[in-house]
Amino acid sequence: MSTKLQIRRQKWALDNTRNRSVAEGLAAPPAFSPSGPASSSDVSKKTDVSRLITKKSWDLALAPLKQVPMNLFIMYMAGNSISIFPIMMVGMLLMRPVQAIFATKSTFKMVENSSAFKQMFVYILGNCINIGLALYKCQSMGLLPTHSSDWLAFVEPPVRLEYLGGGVSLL
Amino acid sequence: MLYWCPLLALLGAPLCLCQASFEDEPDSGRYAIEGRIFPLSDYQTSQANWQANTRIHVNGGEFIGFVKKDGSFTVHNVPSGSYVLEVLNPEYTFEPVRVEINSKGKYRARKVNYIQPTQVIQVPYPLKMKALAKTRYFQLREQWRITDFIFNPMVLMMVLPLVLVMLLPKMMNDPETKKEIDQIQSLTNFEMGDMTDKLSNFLAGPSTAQQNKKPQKSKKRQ
Amino acid sequence: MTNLGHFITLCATILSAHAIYEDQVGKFDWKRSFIGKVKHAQFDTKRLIVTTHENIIASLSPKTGEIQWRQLMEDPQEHQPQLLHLDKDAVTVSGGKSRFYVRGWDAPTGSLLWEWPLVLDRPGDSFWLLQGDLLVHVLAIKGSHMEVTQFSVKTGEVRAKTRKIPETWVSGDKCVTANPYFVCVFNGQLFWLDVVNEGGRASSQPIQGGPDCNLLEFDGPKPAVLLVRQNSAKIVELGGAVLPHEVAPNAVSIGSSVFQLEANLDNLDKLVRVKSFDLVSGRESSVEIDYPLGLGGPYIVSGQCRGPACELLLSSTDHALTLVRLPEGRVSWTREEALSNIISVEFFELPVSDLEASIETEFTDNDVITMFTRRISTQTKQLVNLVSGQFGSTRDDFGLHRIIVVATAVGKLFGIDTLRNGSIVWTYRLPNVKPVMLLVQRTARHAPLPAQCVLLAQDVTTGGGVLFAFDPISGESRGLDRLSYRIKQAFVAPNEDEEHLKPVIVIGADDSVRVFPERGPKTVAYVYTIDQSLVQGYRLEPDGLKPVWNLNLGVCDLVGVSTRPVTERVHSQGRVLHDRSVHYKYVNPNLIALATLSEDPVHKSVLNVFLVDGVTGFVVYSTSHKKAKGPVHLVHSENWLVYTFFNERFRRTEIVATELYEGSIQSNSTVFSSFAISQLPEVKTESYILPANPVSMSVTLTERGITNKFLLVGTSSGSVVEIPWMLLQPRFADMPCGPEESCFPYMPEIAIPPEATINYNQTLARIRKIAVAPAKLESTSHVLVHGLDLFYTRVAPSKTFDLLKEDFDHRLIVLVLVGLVVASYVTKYLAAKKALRQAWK
Amino acid sequence: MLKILTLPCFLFIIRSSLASNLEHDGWANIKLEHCLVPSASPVFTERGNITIQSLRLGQAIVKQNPLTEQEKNQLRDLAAKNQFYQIRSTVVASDGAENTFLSTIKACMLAESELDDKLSVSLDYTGRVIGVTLLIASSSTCEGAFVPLSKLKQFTTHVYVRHSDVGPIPNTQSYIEKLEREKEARERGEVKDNRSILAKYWMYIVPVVILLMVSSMANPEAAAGNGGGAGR
Repeated sequence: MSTKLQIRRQKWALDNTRNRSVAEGLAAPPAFSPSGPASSSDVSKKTDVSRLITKKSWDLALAPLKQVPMNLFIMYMAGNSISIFPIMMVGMLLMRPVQAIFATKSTFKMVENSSAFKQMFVYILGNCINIGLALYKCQSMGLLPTHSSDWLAFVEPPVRLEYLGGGVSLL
Repeated sequence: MLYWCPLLALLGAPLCLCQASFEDEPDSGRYAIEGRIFPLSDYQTSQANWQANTRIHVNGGEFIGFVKKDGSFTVHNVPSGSYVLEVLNPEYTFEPVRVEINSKGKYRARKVNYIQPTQVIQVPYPLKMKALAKTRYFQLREQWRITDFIFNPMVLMMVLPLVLVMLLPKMMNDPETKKEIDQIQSLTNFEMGDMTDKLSNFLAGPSTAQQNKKPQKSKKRQ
Repeated sequence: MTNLGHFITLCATILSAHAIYEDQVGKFDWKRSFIGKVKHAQFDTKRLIVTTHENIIASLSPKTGEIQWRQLMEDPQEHQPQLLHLDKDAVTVSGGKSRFYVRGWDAPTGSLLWEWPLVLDRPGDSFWLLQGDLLVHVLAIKGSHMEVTQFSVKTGEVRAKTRKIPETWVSGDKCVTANPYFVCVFNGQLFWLDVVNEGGRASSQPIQGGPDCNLLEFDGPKPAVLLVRQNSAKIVELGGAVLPHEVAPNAVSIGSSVFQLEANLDNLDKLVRVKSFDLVSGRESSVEIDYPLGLGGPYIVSGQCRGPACELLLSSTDHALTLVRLPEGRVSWTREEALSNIISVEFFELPVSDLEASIETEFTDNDVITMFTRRISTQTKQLVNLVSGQFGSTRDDFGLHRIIVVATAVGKLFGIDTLRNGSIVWTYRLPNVKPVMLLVQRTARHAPLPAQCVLLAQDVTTGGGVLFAFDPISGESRGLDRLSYRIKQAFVAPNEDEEHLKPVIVIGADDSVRVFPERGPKTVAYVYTIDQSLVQGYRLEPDGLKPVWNLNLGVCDLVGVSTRPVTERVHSQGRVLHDRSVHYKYVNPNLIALATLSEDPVHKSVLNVFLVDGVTGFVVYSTSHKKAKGPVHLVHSENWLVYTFFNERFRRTEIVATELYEGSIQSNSTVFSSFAISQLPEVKTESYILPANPVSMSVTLTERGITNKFLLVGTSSGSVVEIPWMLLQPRFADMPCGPEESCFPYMPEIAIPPEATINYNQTLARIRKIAVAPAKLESTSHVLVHGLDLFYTRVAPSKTFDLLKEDFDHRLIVLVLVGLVVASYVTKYLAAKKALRQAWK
Repeated sequence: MLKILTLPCFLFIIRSSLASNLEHDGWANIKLEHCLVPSASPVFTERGNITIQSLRLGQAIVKQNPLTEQEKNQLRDLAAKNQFYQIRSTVVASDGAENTFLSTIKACMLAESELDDKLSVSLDYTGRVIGVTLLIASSSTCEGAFVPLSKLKQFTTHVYVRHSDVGPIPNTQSYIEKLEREKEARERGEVKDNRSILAKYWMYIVPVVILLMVSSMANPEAAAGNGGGAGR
């Protein structure tokens, strides 16, 4: 999408877009209520708020999932060489979801809702996907100790059972 | 070329030293390798007594020679064969030379090439040994130079953003640019917000979707 | 992919990374030069020219004993100095058997003036005489005749034809020269003949005494010889009378005086007395000299007198060289020339200081006040030590300060400090003993128990075994054991007793087993012996020695044996391949590497290398190189073996690296037993050209074996070069090598850049061995190169990764930190001020 | 791990005897004797006979009698007491030379392997036998073991003739070729630097990218592109 053009247009054609969409964009006449007279304002306000809360909580829950494409892009950019910037990036990729999971409770505290359980699950799932991505990145960078060579430094030398001496002859 | 050899010529005097060249005396069996060392020009000054500190090793010390005041040397009593002659000096490096003496006493000197032993690059005989260079035994200490520091890519990476950070607020003071930036930000928010809102709306429930759309537009997630 | 230029630069950078900086010269390394046992000595006004049994001519400073210059002549095994004459120039005749070199040296600088060789066509006893510029050579053919030839000393020109003088009294072993005569003792008569002036006739004179009479040279005012009978001697002037003086066999004449040494039993502080008498005036005098304790029995080599002041050069049975000034009897200097021939070397950590020991005992008291005062006093002492910069002979933090204990060929032990330019801490002389090796029984780590070391030696006269236990830090004796039998094998058992003392197990020639100390724990161990080509393995059980295996290598010369250093630790049990799997090493601590040279009718001489398990006798690996020549040097460490030899076909020195692997599975990761062998080890080999002549080879050792390994190669040119093991390690065919990998691409010739020389421009003469010991600092090894010279340094194959760089600027970092703190406060203040100002706007 | 367990543990890699470098082939006859009673002066009794017809090929004919009851009992006792089983092999080579070799193994290991042992005959480069060693293929040792007599019936001995390798020589040929190839390449002026562009010029690219990123705040064009990333 050519954002450039849009911006250029924006400079002189203010709010042009909104006005042009005639089909739906016409302002409702005063005192017109689309929901009809049956709905009492009191109830609608209540449902509206709860809906807003639900929506907000879904927003929160989906946030980690929305990061996935971005993270993929960062991963691609970082490359597989081990140097300070890729490591910092991978560290961030790994740390952020972990921190987010631990902070799930406090994140959802502000949206007290009956259905928060579902959102929380999605939120954690999203973060887990991010962790998985970060781990995959670590794996492709060779940072995960998955080979026998990674544990080689911990292999103790075997205890020797026989002792050998001699070799010098004074005869 | 003069060298010494035992000669069994005189009766009653089995031991005799005589001057002879190898054409006259083909099977004497012992030869002398001769040559001269040409020091570098700064040699004389840096090492006044360089002749005494220089030695000639043939085949790693199997035969040895010393350097006279004029730089010439002779290694005596060498049987025919192939030898590597080295000049040893603690301060200067010399290139070794392979000297071959055949059973007839003919000399041939060539460059030492261990990788291709059959390759022959001849050098003149009697040997002329020239010092290649002063031997560098030591590592040089890195000296701190301001240009090295400035042109270090890491430093460049750090300094440039810093400069920009300092400059940008100045640019921001311009009211027109400020306005533009605000605009851009509102625009991008609108675009990004759209998709996600749809999804969360969908998940939040099917009721009264349109109504709440507009107020949420400026909502910004952290 | 692999770019050669790239690789060379990489190699250069990697190697040069280990070189030292010029300002580090002498900071932790030191070199001490020696000349060996003195044979001839001549005084000059400013110098003292000596020739030694090492076939060396050297000039010493008479004031300090320092070497002014030194020239090494041919190999001392076959060539010995025959004559030294100092006039304006120094003239030497050196050689042996039938080959001699006559050389003239410039006395102030030591450079060669002239030189000519002499080859005799028949062997015989050669005698040399120099008069003016006439050099006389006398070849004595025993019981038949002598051949006298006169040469011009500078050119070698024959002055007079060789005279063949038939004289039956020429005996060779009982002949000396007394300018201008050639003197022999034969059948109770003294014969002499003028060999300088032609036409002289032999004269004779009867002497008293039996056939055990001996002749010694005596450089008196008149031609004379010393006639030695048992422990006394008489001066016989040729053509004159036997002088009435009864002199010691070590008598030396300077001018008209005769000097001799005597034991001084009157004064226990000054054990040696110089007695002199004037041949002309007959005046006698005697001076007690403060001869240093610990030196062997002295004899006079040479001397010079200027009026009443005389200087005497003494040499001793332990090869020490001492200059004594008369008439004060004061010793000007002493040179410990025994150090020119070292047999065995061990490095010892120093014990903890008394201060630290006192801190350890601090909490034994219950009284708070005494504890407090003790703490205060020890800490003030520490402070005083810190301020005064004294460290003393105590352990430092990194174990870099050590005592090197060396056993020399003459039977003298030395304790040498690694710091302070290798000063000698203690000496101990064992007369009539030929040292074989040093065995460490206890290190200094078991404070408060002191370290203990045992010298294994052989009695010179009887050949019986000698065990001498001593404290390596102080040099104090802990007992000398002279065994009545010969020792077949001796080694240190691995298990300690309750006092952390490892027993020394001695196996006699009759297969009897003795343990020192006697109450030491019983051990089961395996022992091997090598007798020519017969290699035998035994199991040592509490009830005796039992043969277990044997090998017969055939008709060959054993040229090299190498086992892994006992203290070596292998940190990494495998090698990581490019796919990140592990190839496990075959680390067998019982492997013996043997190298033999055998004659072959087709291939001239063949080098065979065997890797034998010392417990089972199993030949793990064997290889052979045809048309190979010695010298062969072997180094076995971890799971690899490196050896060098001379390839006669291509006329170059080759170095071969052999590595043993178990494969991708470790058969037993907990214990290693030589009996359990599930699989033949996989052998990888690679060969290279070494553009140098190695004379000794060793490998670095570190405390935990984490640091990379370096091969230290002493070359005939007097340098010790370090070669990274990585450069030699056999390459895996499928493993990529390049600048980014941790391996180098294969290059057939090992590059030896000058930066790899650990002794930089300090050329070391006749390197014999390189002794290596780990420091407490993982990155560092101690290295002592010995031969004619002694050179100590420290090497860090992976650089000193566990230490801050020595050029680390502490001040700069403090400055920067302080600056940052100050700057942050200043900016904070300024920002607050600005905010306030803006709020007011 | 599973793979390790399923692998036949005692794999003896036999070097291909056909690749032997022996110049003269020969035969050898090995008389095997063993000692089943530990004593200070061991008494050896006959165990069998091995004929190696061709040292080059390493083919051996092994003739060994089944163990008698007494021998079985002795061997079982040796194994139970953790003692050593010793063999003495007398080798008669084709040139008539006779050599005797000793070899010792742990009796319990022999018993545990049910008398399945390996005989390693080491040769030097001329094909002379330098040593005969008895081995048990096992990855662990034992400290005495009681093995029923039924498992000690007859030796199943495998003979391995092990030749001396030919020592490696420096591989100069390929190095010279490599040098020549590089020389040619240099003459053609094609010393390719086959690193990626990013690897080569990263030090220039990174500041530019950072510059772009930072200036995106000021530069509206770039800001639009980067806004997505910054809008998180």
